[in-house]
This record gives sequence, C-alpha cells and structure tokens, in this order.
Amino acid sequence: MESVYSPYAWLILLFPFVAFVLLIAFGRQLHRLSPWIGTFAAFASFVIAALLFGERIAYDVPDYSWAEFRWLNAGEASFQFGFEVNALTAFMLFIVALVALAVNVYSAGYMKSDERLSAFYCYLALFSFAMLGLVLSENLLQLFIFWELVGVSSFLLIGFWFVKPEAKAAAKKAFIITRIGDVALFIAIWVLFWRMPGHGLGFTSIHNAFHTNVISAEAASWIALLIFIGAMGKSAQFPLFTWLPDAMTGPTPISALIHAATMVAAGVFLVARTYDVFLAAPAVLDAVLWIGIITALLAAVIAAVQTDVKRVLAFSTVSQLGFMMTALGVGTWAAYASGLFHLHTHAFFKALLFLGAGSIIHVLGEQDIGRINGAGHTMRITKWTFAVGALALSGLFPFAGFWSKEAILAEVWNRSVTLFAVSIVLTALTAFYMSRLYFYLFSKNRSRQTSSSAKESPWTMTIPMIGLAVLSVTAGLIHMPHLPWLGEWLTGLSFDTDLHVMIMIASNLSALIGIGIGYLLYGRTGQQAEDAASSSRWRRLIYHQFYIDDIYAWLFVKPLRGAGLLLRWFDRVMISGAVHGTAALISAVGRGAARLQHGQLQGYGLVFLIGAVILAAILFMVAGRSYFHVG
Amino acid sequence: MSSITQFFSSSEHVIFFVLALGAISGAVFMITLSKLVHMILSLAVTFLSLAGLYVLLNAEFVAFAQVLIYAGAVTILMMFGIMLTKHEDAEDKAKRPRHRMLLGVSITLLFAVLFLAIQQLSLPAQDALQADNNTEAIGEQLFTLHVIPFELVSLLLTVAFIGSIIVAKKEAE
Amino acid sequence: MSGILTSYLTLAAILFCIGLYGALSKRNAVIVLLSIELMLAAVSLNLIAFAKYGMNPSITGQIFSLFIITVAAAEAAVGVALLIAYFRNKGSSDVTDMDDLKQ
Amino acid sequence: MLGNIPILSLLLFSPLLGIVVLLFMPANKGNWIKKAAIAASLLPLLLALWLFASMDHDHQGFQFEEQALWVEIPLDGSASSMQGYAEYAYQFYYHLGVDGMSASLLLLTALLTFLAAMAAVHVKKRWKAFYIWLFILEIGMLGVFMARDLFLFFVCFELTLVPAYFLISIWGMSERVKTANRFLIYNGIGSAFMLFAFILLIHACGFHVVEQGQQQFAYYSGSLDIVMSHVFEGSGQSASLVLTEGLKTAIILLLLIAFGIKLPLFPFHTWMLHVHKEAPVPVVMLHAGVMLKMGAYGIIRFIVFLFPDRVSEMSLLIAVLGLINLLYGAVLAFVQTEFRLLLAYASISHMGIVMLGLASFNASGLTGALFQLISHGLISALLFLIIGSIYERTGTTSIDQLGGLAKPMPFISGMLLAAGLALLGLPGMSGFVGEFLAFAGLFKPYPLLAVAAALGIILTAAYVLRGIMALTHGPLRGAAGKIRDARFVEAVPMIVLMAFILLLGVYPAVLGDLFQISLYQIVTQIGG
Repeated sequence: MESVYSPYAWLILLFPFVAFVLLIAFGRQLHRLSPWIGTFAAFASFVIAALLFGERIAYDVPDYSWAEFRWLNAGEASFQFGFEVNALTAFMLFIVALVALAVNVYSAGYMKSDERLSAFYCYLALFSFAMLGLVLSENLLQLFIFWELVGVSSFLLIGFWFVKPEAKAAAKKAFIITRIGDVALFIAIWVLFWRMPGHGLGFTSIHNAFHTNVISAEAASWIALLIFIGAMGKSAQFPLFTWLPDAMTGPTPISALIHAATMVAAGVFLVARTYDVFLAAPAVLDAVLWIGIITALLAAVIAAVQTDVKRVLAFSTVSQLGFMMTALGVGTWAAYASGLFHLHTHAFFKALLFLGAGSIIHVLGEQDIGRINGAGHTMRITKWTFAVGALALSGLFPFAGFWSKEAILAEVWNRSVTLFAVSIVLTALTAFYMSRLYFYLFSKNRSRQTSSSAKESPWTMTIPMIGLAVLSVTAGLIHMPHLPWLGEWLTGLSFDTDLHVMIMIASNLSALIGIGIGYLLYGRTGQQAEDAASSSRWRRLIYHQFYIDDIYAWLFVKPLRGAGLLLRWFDRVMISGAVHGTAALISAVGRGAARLQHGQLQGYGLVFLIGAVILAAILFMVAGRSYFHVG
Repeated sequence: MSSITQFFSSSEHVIFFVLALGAISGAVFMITLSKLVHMILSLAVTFLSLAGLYVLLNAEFVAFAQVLIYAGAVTILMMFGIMLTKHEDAEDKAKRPRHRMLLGVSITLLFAVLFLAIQQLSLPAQDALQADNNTEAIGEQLFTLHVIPFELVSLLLTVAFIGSIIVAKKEAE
Repeated sequence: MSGILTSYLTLAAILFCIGLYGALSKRNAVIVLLSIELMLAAVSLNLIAFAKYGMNPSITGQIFSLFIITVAAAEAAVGVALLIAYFRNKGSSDVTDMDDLKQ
Repeated sequence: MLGNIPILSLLLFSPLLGIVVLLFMPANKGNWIKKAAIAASLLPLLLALWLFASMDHDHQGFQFEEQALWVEIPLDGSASSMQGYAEYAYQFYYHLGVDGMSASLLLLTALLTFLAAMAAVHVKKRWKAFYIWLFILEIGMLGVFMARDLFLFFVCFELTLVPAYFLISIWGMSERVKTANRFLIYNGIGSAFMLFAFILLIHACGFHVVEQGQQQFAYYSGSLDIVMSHVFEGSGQSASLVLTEGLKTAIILLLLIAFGIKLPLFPFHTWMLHVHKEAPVPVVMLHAGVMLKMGAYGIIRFIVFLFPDRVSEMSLLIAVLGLINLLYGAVLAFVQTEFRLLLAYASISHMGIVMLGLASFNASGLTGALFQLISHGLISALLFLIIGSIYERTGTTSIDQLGGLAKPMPFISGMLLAAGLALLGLPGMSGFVGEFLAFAGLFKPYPLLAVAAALGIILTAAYVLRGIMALTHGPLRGAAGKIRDARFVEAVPMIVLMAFILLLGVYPAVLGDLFQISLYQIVTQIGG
C-alpha cells in the first residue's frame, strides 16, 4: 500500500520555518502573540509527524523518498536534496515533534516575562526546523546542513541571555567544540563523495554501496570513524563533552530540548542512520562501544558530585548518551534497536526532568541544590512528576527506562560479561545521583530551615510535565522482551529475544541499592549541604570534570594564542620590516631622482632632448638604412 | 670645387643661398644679441627670408601668410610682450654652465644625426610640383579635402583669442 | 635632383637647432616663445620643400604649413597672454623662476 | 533575446551616465548628489541583472562578444618587407565577452557598487568628487571582468588603481595618505609583473597571419582567443618567442606574483591590511568585495585557463600557498583586537580557500573556488558595511572597547552575527557552498592538505565568534549616550546582501550552472 501522508512530510518543516520567518521579521510587533505562533507551528508539525508515525504503525507502507530539488551541480556530481520517510525517520520525527511541542507550551509560561520573548520563540522555531530537517534529510550532505543549523540554533539559545558573560562563553564553547566534531563529519562526507559510485551521498545509495561491498574495508573504517567523531561532538561523548554542562546557562526549556530530543540525540541518530557504514567497520564499532561506556561511567561519577541542578541533569544526559552509544557499539541489529529504544524513552523522561527542574528554578529562582535544600516539596505536581522521571531514569520496573535499559543490558550481556558488570555499576550510580538530586530538591526532611511558601508553576508549565510523566511510564511498553515490537518495526527483522530474568533482577536490584544509598546519605533529616570548594581533593577533581577543560586550554587554546601572537610579531616585524626596508631603499633612490625634479622647464626640456637624441642616434645606427631609403 | 660652381650656376641656387644666409644669420643674431628688441627684429629678418624661400618653392600663398602673420603679427605681438613685462638685458643671474654645456653638446649631436640622415636620404626621381596657380589649388583643397581640420583650426583660433583675453586681462576687483 | 632638397632640409635642420638652443637656454620668456616660433617655421620649411621635391609632390604640404602658421599664431597669442598674467602675479618674466610645480 | 544590443558596452559605460549627471550638479547639495548617485548606480545594476538573466546556460564559452580594433602599432617595416608581409603590427582589440564566471562577477560588482553608493551616507565631505571617483572605479572593475584582450584587461586593471588611490587618500581615516601610497606602490609593482608577463604572452602566443587575397598581414595580438588557441595548439609560425615549458613556468610565476599581490597571497598581504583599516567604508566594501576578487579572477583566467597542464603539475605549490594563507590568516585573525584588522586577516584566510579550490583542479574544487569568490565578496562587503555603521555610532571598532551592542542595536547586531556565521561557513549561507566544494575537491589529490585545511574551519569559527561576540554579547560597553539602531538607508543594503547570501546558500544552482559553462572547457581539458 502506498503511503498517503509521506509525500506531505515536508510540511513538518514548513510550519516551524514559517514561524521562524514570521518571528524574525515581525518579532517586535508580534511580541505577545509569539508563543501562540510557535506553539501552533509545533502542534501542526506534531500532527503530521503523528500521522506519519501512525500510518507506519498501522499499515505496511513502503519507504518514501523524494529528492528532486537540485541544489547544485559540480562537474559530474549532482547534489539533489529531498526528504525520506522510513521507520527510523518517522519514529524520530514523532519524538522530536512531541518534545518540541511540550517545550513550546512550557516556555509560554517559563519565559512569559522575558522582554525578548519573540526572539526566544524565533530561535525555538529555528531549532525545531533544523532538527526535523536533520531527521528528514535524504542524504548526508543535507543532513550536515541541518546538523550545522541545529548547532547554530543551540548556540543562539545557549547565548540567549547575551548580557551574561558566562552565557557568551558557554555559547561560544558549545559552538566551537561541536564544530570539531562537525569537521570530522565534513571530512567523512568528502571521503564518501569520492568513494561512492556516482558521487552519491543519499542514505539509500550509502546503504546499497556498503551492502554490495563497493567500498573497501579501510575506507569504510575511516568513514565510520569520522562520522563517529562527528557524533561524539554533538552527542557530547568523552572527551568532547565539556560543552554540554556549560550549555546549562541557557533558558531551562532549551536545556530540555537540547538534551532530550534534539541536539544530543542527533549524534545517536546519525550513527543509527549510517549504521551500515559502522557494520562494515567492526574496529570502529568497538571504539563506539568503549567510548560509550567510558563516557557513561565518567559522566555518572561527575553527576554524583555536582551541586547545580541543571548540571546534574546535564551529566546524566551525557551518561545516558554514552549508554546509547554503547548499545549501538555492540553491533547487532537488536542492539541497534535497543539503543534507539533508549533514545526514545530517554527523550521523554529527560525532558520531563528538565521541565521539572525548570519549574523549580522558575518558582524559587535558584539552581544550587544546596540552597534549594528541599524547598520544592510544596510544589506537588512538580514533585510527583519529577519523581516519575527520576525513577524512569534509574531504570526501575515498570517505568519506561526499565524496559529500554533492560534491552541494552541484554545485548551487552551477550557481548561481554565485563561490560555487563560495568553497566550494572552504572545503573546503581544513576539511581544514586538521581535520588540525591531528588532528595535535595524535594525532601521535606531537609527543608526545615527554609520557608516553604513555594507555589506551583502555571498550568502551561505543569500540563507538559504531566503529559511527559504519563509517557515516561508507558513509553516502555512498545518494546519488551518476547514482544520486541519496536525493534522489529524499525529494522524489519524479527528478533527472538529471551526474557533474561536474571538481568532484570540484577538491574532492578542495583537501582534499588543506588536509591537506598542516596536516601541514607541525603534523604534523612539533619544533612548539611555539601560544598564542592571545601571538599576533598578527589571530589574537587571530579567536580571539575577531571580538569579536561584546563587540559584543552593548555593543549590547544594557549598554543594557538601563542602562535597567533608570535605570528603577529612576525607579521609586523619581519614582513613589514622587509617591506619597509625595500621601501626605504626605493625612497632613497627616489630622493636622488627627486633632485631631477627641480621644476625648471628648460632642464626638463634638456633631459627630453638628450633622450630624443640618444633614441634618434640608435634609430639611425640600427635601422637607418631601411628608414631612409624608402621604396 | 666643381660641385660648388655647379651649384651656383643656377640662378635659383644663388637666390636660395642668399636667402638661406639671411635666415641663418637672423636666427644666430637672435640668439647672440643682447637687446630684446634687436633680437625680435633679427628674427623678423629670418621670417622674411623664409618667405622668400617659400616663393622659390612655388608656395606664394604660404609666403604671403608667412609675411603677414610671422613677420607682421607675431613680431608685433612679441614687441608688446616685451613692452608689457619688465626685462633685464644682461644675464646677471647664475650662468648655468653645466646646462649650457650639455645643451650645446646634445644639440650638436642632434644636428649631426639630422645631417647624416639628410645626407643619406635618397628619393626616387620625381617630377617636381608644377602648380602655377598655387592659391587656387590651396583654396580648393582647403575647402574640400581638409575642410574639417580647417574648421577645427578656426575653432582653435577663436578659443585662443578668447582665452588670451581672459588670461591677460586684469582680474576683476 | 635631390641636391636642392637636401639643401632645404639642412637649412631647416640648422634653423631648428638654433631655435631649440634658444628655447632651452634663454631666460627671457619672450625669447623662449620666439625660439619656439623659429622651430615651427623650420618645420614649415621642411613641409614646403617636400611639397615640391618630395616623394609624392602635392599641395598638401603647403596646406599643412598653413595650419602650422595658424597654430603658431594662436600659440604666440596665448603664450604672451600667459606671460603677461604671470608677470602681473610674480613680477618676473624669467623662465628659471617658473618652478612652481616643484612644490 | 538581446538581438544586436551591445549589452556589454552598455554595461561597461553605464556608470558614465552617473558621472555626467553629477558633473552638472552643484557641489554643495550633498543630499541631492547622494540621491542622484544612488539612482545612477542602479543603472549598471539593472543592466548586469539583465545580462545575468539572459545568459545562455547551454552555451559553452563566451557570450555577447563584441570586438573592434582599438590600437594598432606598426612594427619595424624592414622585417615585414623581408618576410613578405604587407603589414606587420601590434593589434589590440576592444574585445568584450562574458562567460558564467564573468557574468557572476559583473553582477557582484554592480550590486556592490550600488550598495556602496548607499553606504556612502557616512561620507562627510566632497560628495560629488567621491561619487565620480566611485563610478570611474566601477568602470574599471566592470572592464576587468569583461575584457577579452590582454591590453584592454591591463588598462582596466590599472584604471581601478587611480580612483581607489584618491578614494583612500582623500576620504580615508587618519593614516590615509600613507595607506594610499602603499596601496599604489604594491599594486604598481604587481602591475609591472603583469605587464611583463603579458608582453611575453603576446610575443609568444599572439602572433598570427591574416591572408587577404594575395597579401599576408602579420599581427601580434592581445586577443585572448588567439593567445589561447596558440597555447593549446602550439605557437603560431615565426613568432618571436617560442613557448617552451620554461617560458610557461616563467609566465605563470610572474602572473602569480602579479595577481598574488592583489589577492593577496602571503607574504604580499601587508598593504591590504592597511587598506582595510584606513579606507572609507564604501571603498573597503568594494575593495574586499570586488578588487581582491580581481586577483583571483586573474589567476583563474590567465593561469588556470591558459595553462591547465602546467598548473596541474604545479598544483602542490598552489595548494601549499593556499593552505599557508588560510591558516596564517586564521591564526592572526584570532589575536587581533581591532575588528577591521580581524576582517582583513579573515579575507586573507578566505582567499586561501580560493587557492585551495584552484589547486584541487577538478570540477568540484574549481566550482568551489568560484563560489568562494562571489560569496566572500558578498559577505565581506556586508561585514564592512555593518562595521561602518557601528563605527559611525561608537567611534571605535576595537574589540577591547566594545561589548553588548545587541541591546541598543538589535538589528545591526543580529546582522553582524548572521554575517559572521556566513563567514565561518554556516550551511544555508553562501560561504558553506564554496568551502564544501573547494575542500571536497582538494581532498581527492591532497587528502592530508585538505584535512589540515579543515583545521582552518575550526579556527575560523573560533576567531569569528571571538570577535563578533565580543562586540554583541556581554555587558554594554563603548556606547556613550543613546545610540540608534540602523536607519532605513543603512538597513536596506544589509538586507539585500543578506538576501543574496541566503539565496546562494539555499539554492546555489543559480550560480553553479553558470560556473559549469566556464569550467566546462577546462574540465574537459583535464579530463574531469
């Protein structure tokens, strides 16, 4: 059966784009209206995405691909742009559109009093547009274009409060560090451009090429590695993760959008989209696996000592992304499905957690968990929805996170026992830092010293939270052991997944242990707020993310500056010096010659005469005969 | 020697010689005399001799123009120029010996080159111009073939005329 | 036949050189102008000589010398006018004083 | 469509209309002069648009050619009589013609001149002379891009120097005279090299014999058609110079220096820094936007198109030169504190990309280089325009003294940010297309160099963001009193430029197809 809705998939892009153009052109006039415009666009996109997704679930429709927009010809190569709807993209579109809608509604409340409301919605629309375009892209170059647009819109949003110096620094850092990854992806595109038959960059042709082994294993490794580095930048994998926590200086709804569904998910999505390339490069898959698990563990450790609510969540995101990468790195289609499944569930509960954190920040005007110290316990909706999110993130039965984590753990178990053990530790750590955060924010026991007059946020903020909380509970049901519907739908293969009771028990148990330790340390009465600055050396080391930023500064930024200053000196002294030396020589000659410029007409005439005589003499001697014997 | 006697055998040649002598001596006196008025008068002699030579060359109309314009108008004009400006007869300023020396040498060289070139000139034998009615021929050509340059020259004269008046007249107070 | 032509040309060359010498050595602007007239006259003589004895004898040489005479007259008029204007401003008619272009 | 209308001549001399109109206007009516000049500069723009729209996309080679004998200088008669030619002379033609590359650059020139005329609202004195020089400059620039004769090209190239000299030396900043002198000296030296190379070319490749009935006429001609056909099919008979491989290399090197000074290539770049710093805004717009491109255009037209085989052998040299430019400019831009200098070094860096695209010597690389030319012309013009507006309001363009301008002037800051993003090659804007194609092209012959050049992308991001965010972000600094956002007359050029930048980024085929016409010949020559 032909797809009815797929040919109109481009409308998903149109709505946020129109909203963006409207807001950038008439932002000032539309100030109050801008939330409505943005939300309407997000809603329209969501409806279409839902239709696409629903159609694909209900019927067996073929993939739809359209690429008739001729972007550019260069010699034999022709770059055609278009869009492609298949299971993966429809799935991603649904997640992105849904989270974007939630964030749009939520921001109407959160950003209400900001004087640059229209600018905010303008950037938000651009962000949605870019991310949806990235998902819909038909080929790698087009994906790269939207990939960069995602980067730039996140840059704009992170630096939204431009007067704050730290917002400026964070935006710059986010842009430049992700750009390092982007350059790798860029190079991957060059390699593909020359290696692919007919210079085709379409995902379909990439799929075909890697299935028919047109491309050598070595080239495939390079391509896969470069694509992965690109994904590392965007998905904040070790060691390129340092921008993500700093990006928390942006407005909180943006953090939700960046972390849950868009920017960071883009990296995972990219790897999934080009999974054929990775399957052709086993060595790179191993790298993905190890980088993923290292990132997951490291970020979880760091998250456990952070004192800023948003930074805890940020490192939690890094950790979970690492976990998804681990899944993808296992290198089977089942693992692939489990990784995307986790991306899906994570999108909902992480968005929920950020919105909850935003709600607290909005009401209390405070992000330091030591100073909040349980003050959120009167905000009931926020408290309960946040609890749902935290439990889902911890992977406790029967929340969504449980199912997706279990799916990954099963694949990891098949791959290596050591990795499995590490993953179990990771689960415990996750549960630990989430319970720590929860108790800091909402524990009544802690809040004796603070007055508890906090009111709940407005309905525009709570409704998205409730919706996401519902999804955080139920979203896991679409892919269960014995009923791996999502995986089969995504890949078109059938899995015979067993029910690993032991794995389930192990993961639940470790999560419970984590929560238990969290309660013991932070949930009881009479706890003091911790202070990172005065704590032990190890703690400081972890708190400062192992000083990776400083290492970067020493390794790259300072040498660059040094080189720049050295070259500037060189430019001034050597080159200009050489030039000035020559100039001095010339002007010395010029001064000599200037003495001839005495302004005496007759002197000039004399010189002219001498020249003429010499010329005449030469002419006469050299060519005389022919000139004077005419005919 | 024979060539010289041959040269003077023709009356045309004798006249040429006399007139050329007049022209050259006029020119030389112009350079060497010290009083400005004398200089101008000696140049007038040159111009008149040249007019004579033109007649000898069957160019009567040009000769008349030469007498009228050069010997008449230009000379008078120069007289006025002298009258209207102060002038020192003697060259009491620096003599510029290097300038003079270089000038002399290069002009000698120039003349040498020209002379040698003229000596080497060999033209195929041609019939000399046999135009009896010189003025008529000039008029005919001037108003047919050369009418555009002629008009341009008239324009030039007008412009020069107006320009001279504007330049030379006293600036309005 | 070319003998007489050579004589005319030589005479013209002599006059031209004298004129050139005067133009480049005399300090009085009037004399410089006069010398220039002499040079122009020498060229005219050349043209008229060629008009009679040249390669293609024709009346054109005479016409051109007429043009030269006209231009020379115009030149003399403008020259003297300039000279008078300069003299009024600077009080000198000495060519060696005329070095305002030197800055 | 165009029939027999000599559109190229019309375009070339259309700025004369402006000059004539201005000549008859009283010099003290500043407002009227500005309005008249802006209106007059529309004429070339409309003609250029017309030309651009009526280019035949299927026609390989040159279009709308016009040819007329311009200068003929007879040569030594004895040689002609000895060899039996009836005539023996130099012949230079008034020969115009455009291909896709020229048409695009012509449109760029006309557009930027129009916008520069609008940007000249900052000019404070002697408007009449300013605009007249501006129009003369435009004639020169237009001529450079449409000349098909070496001599005509040289004349037009020189014609740009004189107005630029006066524009800088009269209306520039504090060190204007020194800067203008330096500009003139450097470019004069470049022109000397170019002239020498052209003379060699004319003597080696311009010789041709025309037969008319029984007689044979021999000419040395500057016509590019003749020169090109001789370069590719062997030298004409009895030319006074034989085009050996060594001579080819010499000509290439001479031209490389000549155009390298203009481009500018490291280490000939110092003059250009001063020009960018000292010249008035409209002139810098044209200088960065068009005049630097004349160097690149010369390299493409006279080096790459004339000697493709030799150039492909020398491509490593060109690639290394380009890479040095790219990285050197980027690293130096990173440490500048004066925004105009930052942009100047950025120009050096971006011209490096052009060289890299040329060095790749394949279709995508060359297309990329051409794209980069147009794109950088637009972007740098826009940036200087914005910087001019900021300078007018704050009196400084030093990074150290400014900050937080996004608050008092959101429009200008937004434009500055957008232009900066275009400069660093953000996809969806024109800069990306050129970068992508040039680097992708370079990757095939020199993958390692391409990867090294990719570092430049990161550096570009670093210095652009450093410079621009220092101006727009952070707490407000450097703005004494109340400052206004852009006026209408300032906003229009910015919006127009931005629209073009976006158009080229989103739908580059607009230009790309035309470039394919130009490149077709050379690409088939080198076999893809």
